[in-house]
Amino acid sequence: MSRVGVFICHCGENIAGTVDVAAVAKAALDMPGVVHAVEYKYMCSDPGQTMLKDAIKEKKLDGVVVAACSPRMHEPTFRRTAEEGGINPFQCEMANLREHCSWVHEKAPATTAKAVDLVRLQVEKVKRNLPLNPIRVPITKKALVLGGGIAGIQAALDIANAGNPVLLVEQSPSIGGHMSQLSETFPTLDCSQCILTPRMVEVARHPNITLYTYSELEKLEGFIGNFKATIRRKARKIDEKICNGCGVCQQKCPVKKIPDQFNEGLSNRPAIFVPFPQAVPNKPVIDVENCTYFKTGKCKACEKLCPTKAIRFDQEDQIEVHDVGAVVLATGYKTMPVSNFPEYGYGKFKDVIDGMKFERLASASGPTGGAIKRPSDGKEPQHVVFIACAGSRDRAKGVPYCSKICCMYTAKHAMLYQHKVHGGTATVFYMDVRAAGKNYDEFVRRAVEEDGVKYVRGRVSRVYEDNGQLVVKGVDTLLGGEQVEIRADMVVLATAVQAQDNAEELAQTLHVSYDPYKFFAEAHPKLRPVETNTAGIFLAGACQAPRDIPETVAQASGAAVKVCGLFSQPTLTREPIIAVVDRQAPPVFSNCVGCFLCKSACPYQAIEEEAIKNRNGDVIKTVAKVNPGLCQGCGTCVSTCRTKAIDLQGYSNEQIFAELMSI
Amino acid sequence: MSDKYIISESGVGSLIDAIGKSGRRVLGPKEVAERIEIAEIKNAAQLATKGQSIVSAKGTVFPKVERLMKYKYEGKNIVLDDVDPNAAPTVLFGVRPCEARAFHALDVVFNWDYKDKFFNARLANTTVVAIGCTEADASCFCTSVGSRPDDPQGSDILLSRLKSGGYLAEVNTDKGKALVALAKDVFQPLPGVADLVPAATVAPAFDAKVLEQKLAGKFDNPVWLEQSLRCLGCGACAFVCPTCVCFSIEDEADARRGERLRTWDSCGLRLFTLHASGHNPRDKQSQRWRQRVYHKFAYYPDRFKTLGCVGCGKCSRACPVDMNLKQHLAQAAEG
Amino acid sequence: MEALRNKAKELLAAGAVKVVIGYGQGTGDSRRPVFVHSADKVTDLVFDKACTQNLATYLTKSEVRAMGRMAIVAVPSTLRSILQLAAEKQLREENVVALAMIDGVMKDLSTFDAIEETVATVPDAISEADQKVIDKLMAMSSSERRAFWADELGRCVKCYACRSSCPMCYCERCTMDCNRPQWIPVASHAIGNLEYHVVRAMHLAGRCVQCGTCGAACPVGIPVHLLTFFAEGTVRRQFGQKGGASAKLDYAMSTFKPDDKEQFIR
Amino acid sequence: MAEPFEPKLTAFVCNWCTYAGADLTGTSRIKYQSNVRVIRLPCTGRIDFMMVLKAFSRGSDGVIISGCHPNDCHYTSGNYHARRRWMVFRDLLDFVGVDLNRVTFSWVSAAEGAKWAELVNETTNRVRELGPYKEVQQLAAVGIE
Repeated sequence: MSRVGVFICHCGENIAGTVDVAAVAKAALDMPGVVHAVEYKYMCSDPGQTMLKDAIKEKKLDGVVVAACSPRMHEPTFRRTAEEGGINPFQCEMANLREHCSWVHEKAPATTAKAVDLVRLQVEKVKRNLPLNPIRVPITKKALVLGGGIAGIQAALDIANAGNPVLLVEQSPSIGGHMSQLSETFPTLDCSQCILTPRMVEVARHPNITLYTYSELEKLEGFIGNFKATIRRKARKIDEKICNGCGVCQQKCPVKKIPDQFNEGLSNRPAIFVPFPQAVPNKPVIDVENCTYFKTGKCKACEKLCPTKAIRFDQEDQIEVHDVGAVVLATGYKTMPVSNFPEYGYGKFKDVIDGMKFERLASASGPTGGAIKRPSDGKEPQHVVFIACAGSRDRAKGVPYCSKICCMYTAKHAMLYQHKVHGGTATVFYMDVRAAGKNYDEFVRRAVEEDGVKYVRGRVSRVYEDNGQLVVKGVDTLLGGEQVEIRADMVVLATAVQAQDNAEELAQTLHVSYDPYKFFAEAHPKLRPVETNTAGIFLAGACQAPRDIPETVAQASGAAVKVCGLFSQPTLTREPIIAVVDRQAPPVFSNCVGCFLCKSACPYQAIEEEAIKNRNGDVIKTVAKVNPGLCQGCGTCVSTCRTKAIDLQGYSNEQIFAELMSI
Repeated sequence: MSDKYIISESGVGSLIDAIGKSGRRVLGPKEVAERIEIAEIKNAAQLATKGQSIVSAKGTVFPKVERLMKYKYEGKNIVLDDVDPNAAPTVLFGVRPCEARAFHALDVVFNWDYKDKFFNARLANTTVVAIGCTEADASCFCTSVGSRPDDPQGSDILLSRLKSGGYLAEVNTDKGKALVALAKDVFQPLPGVADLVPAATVAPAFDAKVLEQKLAGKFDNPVWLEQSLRCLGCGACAFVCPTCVCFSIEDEADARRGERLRTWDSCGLRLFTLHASGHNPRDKQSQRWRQRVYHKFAYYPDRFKTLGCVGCGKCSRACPVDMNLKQHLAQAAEG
Repeated sequence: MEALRNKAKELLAAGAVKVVIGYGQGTGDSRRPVFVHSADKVTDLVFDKACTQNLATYLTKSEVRAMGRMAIVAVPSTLRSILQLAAEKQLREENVVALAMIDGVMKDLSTFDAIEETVATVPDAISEADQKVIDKLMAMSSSERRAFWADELGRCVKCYACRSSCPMCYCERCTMDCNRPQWIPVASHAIGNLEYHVVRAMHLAGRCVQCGTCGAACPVGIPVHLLTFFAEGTVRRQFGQKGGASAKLDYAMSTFKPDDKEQFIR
Repeated sequence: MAEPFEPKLTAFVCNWCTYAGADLTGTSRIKYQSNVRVIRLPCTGRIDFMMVLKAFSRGSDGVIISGCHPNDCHYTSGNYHARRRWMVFRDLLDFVGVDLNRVTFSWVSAAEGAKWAELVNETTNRVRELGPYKEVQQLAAVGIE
């Protein structure tokens, strides 16, 4: 038989003014299992809490019901008090006599009657409470950062600078990401490389950062604090330790005519190459598809001429498994393939290009050394038309959302063009100009007012060629939707920002959810923007939604702090309000039948399969098991389970049934 | 020695009315939507004089759910309320002789050591008027278990159909006489020998004595697994059976009050023997099927000197997978 | 039927299966499940209109499984049960061969893919008779429906023939058998019966293959199958998913769409 | 003269939205009728339909079920799972003749204190009109000899 104590709080007049607390205490004393019931002015006060502690000792209470304010207010307080009193904190329940009773009802017998019922519910519940202990999960204090763009770089540096080892994995041969391709950055027009490369170098020589470029995540197992990451290190076909990055191989490579991805195909590169001069690491990769040796078995020019003998044609991919405690997703974005714009004649007309190409044209380190020369004939275009929202906010193109950065970089492009081509004309077709951000609108105004960029509000219907010249056909909605046709030498499309092609696949590897556009989903749109709903996996940058550099860096630092916060604890402590699958002695082992219909009900992929084996090690039955590291305690699995084999600690079937039996 | 009377077709009706007027309720086989149920009979027309009810009449003395006691909390004190068996005076009218006979098999258990007051109160207030069978089906096997379609055992009054219409009434007990007293004019003296419609022919399928002997050596025989392979392990057979006595005690309670109920249970159900430890001495369906057979045809004779079966065949008719008891017993009695 | 017997003989003779679960001669002209273990016994197998019970129930029965690889004479609903059991990890492809009888033609299906293909081609509308009753009920007022079920379920003796005959009621420990707490009363009084049958219908929503075997099994003739049919019907109508369509898990009641449509939540 | 009928309502609510919303009703001192008894659960996903059956068979005249609006679930999707169950369960209740006017489903967020009060009042009045739920409560005694 239980020994429950009931403690009724007056909360000054807040409760006592409406509810007859004495009557409630008297009624409580009559409830089976209740051995002690008192009322007091302020239970949460020191004397109040002392009263509770003493009663637990003197009356040998094994359960406590505090009838006071909302448990959302003081449950932690009184659970701590109960613990100090010498019982398990989870043997304490609260009846909400204030928010749910005295504050919302008139002073009346019915209100006191309700108060009594609310107490009875909790008394019946607490009689079925089991002592619960906080769950402690060990933490591997090493972070995995996926993606070596500015987001990944920032996150890696912040985590590493806090003294934690970081494994930074980048799929391409160099870190730097899109930002390394940019010429200048808005709204300050400082050169992208100048601000980025120091960070890249810092990553390379940081004692806490292990950098794996040209590598990919194959598999992620485990849970928060205890992940196992399987990483494929693709064969560069050179020995990175020996190579000193002298570059001879690149000069001597007989293959020369391979479109250079870094320059968006505006220039060529050899078959063995370093993506760009400032690449980190500054070590080449052999492009096996195009290497003469790999195609014909002959050549080996690089091998012959390499001063350090670093070439390894027989090098294979390597698989490594790393224990990590947290993961930061910083895999970035792609821009909409321009092949999506037949109406703008992309592919047909050489001089219709996308924003990235323009960045390379405008970049001092680019193929033209920063001179604006159009791809078709290398002439300097006298009139350039920029088309904003190319794909964005366009349901027909499957991108109803705003890509956020285009307004700003289009203004930047137009501005750069005006700076480089004096007397040239830049026209921008736009839907709206969205320049919310520090110094952003000022920046756009500058483009218009100081650099004389022409802004035409309207959509472009098509781009066609008229004896060798591009004609941009659109409307000017500000001139009452009148048709405008502009003859241009070059057209630049501000193509939409989209999730990476492998985003969905990656999300499934990591068990994180994603939105309809394959951007990774945050755990809560407002309050948990850098967390995923898989504990221990965090988000940084444009893999979550279109972002510009400042936002990306801010979010990356945010994610880094979350990781550091996690790593700052000796072990991970979690509330024991989690689901558990029943286990019993043989021959039953568990009431679970192993149908695993609960698996798809769990929002956290916390349900695993456990094979129960006999002494000879053969499997008797396979049943569900809840991973305490992942379970958040929602209980959705519990109500899915037909055999009632799963139960939720703290809200168990017995507890809730008991409450129902006392209504 | 029983007194014999004649009752005309219309006499049956008058008798039922008379019984009703006497304050007794009349239950009997009644056709409801192609099913025969044991239900309240208001007049002779409602009586199903052919065929068998699906569920037996045992509910009159051993209901599927009955309350044994109630309690409620008054403050901290528990107030007990000993409920009385509401044993309404009842006449079970027009059931088959096999059903009538079944009450003995229940009686021996409910009065074995502890005398069950609920059962006894109901039995004492129940009078059985059976009608002899002139038809039988492929599930019937009363003749194999020491009975016959016109067996008077267990009937306070046995009615047998006359060729000329009406019935021969054999009044076997004082309960029976009490009914006669209710409607003297209905019971006409018997003119010489009664010309009865011949009783149904039920060919004996096995000899219960032989079966009992065979069972002694058959406990580990594969026949039980073979027979029970298709058995689903439901309780249909037990719950329609007129002699099955297994019950479960269930407490149903909330924070303020509670009651203790006795409900039908079945040894065919897996949970019947499941221990709290998780161990189940009769874990396999074959073991449970064997138990059913042995209980009725070995343990009963041994313990009560009577069979736990009256050969009514209700179980076979009710079975979703056609476990035909007669067949299976015949097989067990062989070899 | 000859094709069926020949295939059964072939499988047993070759030792490809250890038992053939099929239909055989029962009492009178009824049919009953039979288990054929040897090639010379295949004449015990019969198949005709009277063979409607869904034998898939036996596929999860330990005594039957203990025999080894099983072949099962399968009507369309049996095939769906096999897929659903597979989706719920209760049945492995290598353990069963389906001898499908569709419009009197025998097809032996030894892979789940093959079963899926076949099932997809067979219409699985519920019988007109059953539909009639459901329509009749839906035309009634709420209180008339309550009266209808009170009357029907009043006869229930909780013999669990419905549960035991249902291929999807394979749980070793049914909700009904869970007694800490005893959510659903064991006693077969009115409330206990109502709760039992509602729970069973809910547990079959999204899993029911609408074979009707539970209703046929009821000794006292309660149309319990209408309850599971109805719940399954709601799932199909609302979510476009259904029980027994695939061997891959697609359980409507533990998945969701953010835009599931309802009109009643305020 | 006899006491006027006061319905008993049982509410199943999630901790993060509706329970918090009901707390807000309190802190904003919005008054509502005192007939409801709240059972607090972590999430609507935890609401087993058997709880609703029990509430009725144990004497509730009406039931309120409420949680986070779609997209707001503290556990991201518990309420979506719950919604599916309700859709099927509600239809089934109707099919067996349970009076749907006695069950209220709702989304009440932590900010909707006023909505909670409205919801309780509206349901209380509706159920008061309908009277005690004898049809089901009486069942508890039927079938026992």
